[in-house]
Amino acid sequence: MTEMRERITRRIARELEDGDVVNLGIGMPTMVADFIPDDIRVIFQSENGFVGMGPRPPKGEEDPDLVNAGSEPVTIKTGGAFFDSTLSFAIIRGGHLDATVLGALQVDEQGNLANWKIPGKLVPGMGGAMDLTVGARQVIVATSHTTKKGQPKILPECTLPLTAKGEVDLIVTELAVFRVTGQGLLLKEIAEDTTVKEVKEKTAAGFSIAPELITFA
Amino acid sequence: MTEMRERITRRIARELEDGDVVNLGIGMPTMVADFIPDDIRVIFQSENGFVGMGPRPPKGEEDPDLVNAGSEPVTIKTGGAFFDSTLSFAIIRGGHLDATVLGALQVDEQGNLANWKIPGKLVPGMGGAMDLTVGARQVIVATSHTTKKGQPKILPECTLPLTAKGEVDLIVTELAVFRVTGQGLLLKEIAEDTTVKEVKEKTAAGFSIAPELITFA
Amino acid sequence: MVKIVDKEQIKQLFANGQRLMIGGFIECGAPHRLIDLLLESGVRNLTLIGNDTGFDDQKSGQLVVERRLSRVIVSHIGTNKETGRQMNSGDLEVELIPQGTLVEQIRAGGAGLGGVLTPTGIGTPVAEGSRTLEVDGREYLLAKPLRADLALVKAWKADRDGNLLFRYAARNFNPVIAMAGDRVVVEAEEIVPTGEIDPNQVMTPGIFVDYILRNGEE
Amino acid sequence: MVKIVDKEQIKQLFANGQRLMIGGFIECGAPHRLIDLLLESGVRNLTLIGNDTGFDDQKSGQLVVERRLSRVIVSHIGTNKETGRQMNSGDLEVELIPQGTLVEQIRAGGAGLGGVLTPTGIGTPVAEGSRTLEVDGREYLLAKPLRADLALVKAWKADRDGNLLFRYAARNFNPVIAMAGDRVVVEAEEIVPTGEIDPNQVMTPGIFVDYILRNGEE
Repeated sequence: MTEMRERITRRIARELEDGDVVNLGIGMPTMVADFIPDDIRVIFQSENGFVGMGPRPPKGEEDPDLVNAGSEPVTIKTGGAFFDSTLSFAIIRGGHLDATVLGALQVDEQGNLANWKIPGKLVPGMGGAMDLTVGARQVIVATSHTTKKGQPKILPECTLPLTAKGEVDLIVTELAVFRVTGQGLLLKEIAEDTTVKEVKEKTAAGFSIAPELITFA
Repeated sequence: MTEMRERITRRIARELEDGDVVNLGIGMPTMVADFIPDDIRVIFQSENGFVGMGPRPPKGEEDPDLVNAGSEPVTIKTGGAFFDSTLSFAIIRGGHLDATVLGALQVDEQGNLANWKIPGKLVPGMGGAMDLTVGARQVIVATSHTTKKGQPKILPECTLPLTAKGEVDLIVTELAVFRVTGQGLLLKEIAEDTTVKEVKEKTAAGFSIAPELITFA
Repeated sequence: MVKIVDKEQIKQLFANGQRLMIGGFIECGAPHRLIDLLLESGVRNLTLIGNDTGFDDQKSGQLVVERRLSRVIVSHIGTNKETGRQMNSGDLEVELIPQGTLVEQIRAGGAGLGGVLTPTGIGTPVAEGSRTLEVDGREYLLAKPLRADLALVKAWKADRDGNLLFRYAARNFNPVIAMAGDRVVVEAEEIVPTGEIDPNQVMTPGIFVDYILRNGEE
Repeated sequence: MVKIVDKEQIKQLFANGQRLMIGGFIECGAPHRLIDLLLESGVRNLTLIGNDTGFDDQKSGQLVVERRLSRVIVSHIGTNKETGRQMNSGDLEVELIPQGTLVEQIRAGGAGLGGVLTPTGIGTPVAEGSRTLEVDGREYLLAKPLRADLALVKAWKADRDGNLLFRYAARNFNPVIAMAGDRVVVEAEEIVPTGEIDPNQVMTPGIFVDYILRNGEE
């Protein structure tokens, strides 16, 4: 499990470029920050009100006023800045984020995302996710390829209530990297320990395959 | 002239209460601040971005970054605060001002105000005046009773382009104090050196007269 | 004019059926002492407007756990299991709004706007029942202003004129709800003499604030 | 990522026909050194979005006096006689907008909103030709978002990461236009090392800023 999450977030980290301003969703996406190479600088935004988010502080140095949107203790880097929620969402919705990384319950070949509600079961609420998907220049979905029960999460069409319509740009799982194009999904990379056949079996959505299919570890 | 302006603004100062937050328009209205009694505290807002505006500093102590909306050097009182134009107009339009005092080209018996444009002649622009009239709880007009040529400025209906429709609450001139009511103007006070007859002659709008007509100096 | 008042005076501000805005983001920056007084006061049937309903084992969450709320207008309830239970049993009405839309609705309420147009939520269930408008070829949802009877704000420092500073991520919704309450009540970690806060650095001007809870009684 | 650049690099950002937002309120807080470079660069046919057109005998006003503008979107032109003259002669298109509406339009442009509804101007000539909406029984004007190719900002202090502080009333439109330009150019009285500005006190986060004019060349 940890290995899967590490593989996904390590791969996503490679999408980010020097100078990018990025919001990482709660849960697995936060791990992306651990894999940014030392020679580039990525500025992390936290929707509860700051840019320049740094890693968890050493034990005993946590500050209750300095937490990320998932209530985990974090730090502020030199050059960071705090602000209120109106400015935080002006940044998010206003196109000032280069990318956001979000988890998924379902994602589909039109770039739709569902991650905030399972009717009758789980209704955590959308928090900032709908604004992030609408506002960020690039929306990257970090998700296990299938549910715990082995059901595909990448579908021809989401059946759960949507978080965003047609906003997803890239889907990264432990098995594959898909780009969402106007013509559906394009399989760009597969994991070193899988095959196109396995990816096809575990993906409910149709997809085309890039001429030069790359392998990732 | 100075005497007239002093009388008008001195009278308006008496409308303001301890704790009020007030915006004074450019020109004559700024003089209101000079007549606030020492035993009450009125907080002046300046739409270019602060509350707690104080009087003009002594010569040589002017600071180009500390001016009112009319570009005159002012000071900041202890307890004041600076902010940007979005917050300044959130204060103004959002009902956080107890009163605003504005000049007039024309004002009428429906509480309409015209003070930003004489078509073909003078088009300074409305600046913050339209927001002030819509947002402040009480809109007080400070104006000479007639134009320099002796024409009435208080009319049955404004003929110049409006700044605000039906927002004026009180009109104070060197001759009279009118309250704007749902039934037109009510003459509440007259200056000690005038008569109701003179006020009638110099006012184009109709008005009723308060049962207890007060005199002001 | 700001009044610095004691606990009993704060409690007298509360009443059954009120509409409350409460600052904070999942407990961070929430006015825990004011919430304590709210709980002690025994008022019920409240509407809460804020980011979330806190943690069920921490202070803000107790408003739900102790069943003081009949309606919540929030962006997230996932950290308080009791909110979901009361929603499912029909005891609590839950209106979920995207966080960026919610904060703009509160700002609009405080800034005298009739609403804002947001692209957020178009094509999702959030758009159902909402008024939509097309502006220059793009579709937007109309988000209407929100106001409250009382806004409960947590500040880091307050001066005696009500000028406020917030600290780190504890700022969040606090400055915006301070604009949108008919009465605005503040608890501050520290109350300092007026003049101690640089007027350039004030985050919420004192003109928004009505009451500050006196410190040092606990 | 913020770049600290020299005058010549700034001048290369300017082009004929651009749409510019310029901070300041009748010269106070206006980026006078950037305006000098704009004048030196010789560009023309510009659209100016800002509070006003300055004083005709001071720096901001020279953009009008030297006939660099073909259109202005402002709240006030009364302090620059030349603006009125060029308007009357048909050489300059002047769009007058209430100040509070103008600043919300710029904010909407920077914050990804499709516009805001404002009561300001209802019943006045401002409402003519504007889209109006009724919300809960009250009538509002739709104010659409404004953006610009370049925003020219005057800060008091900037750190090398572009975090900005403003001083006194020189703040005015500067923070909001810093959100609404495709590229944001800053002149600062002082450029300080990153870390010198308290992250709690930053007024404009550096992520909005693209270029800072290097100091000390004059």
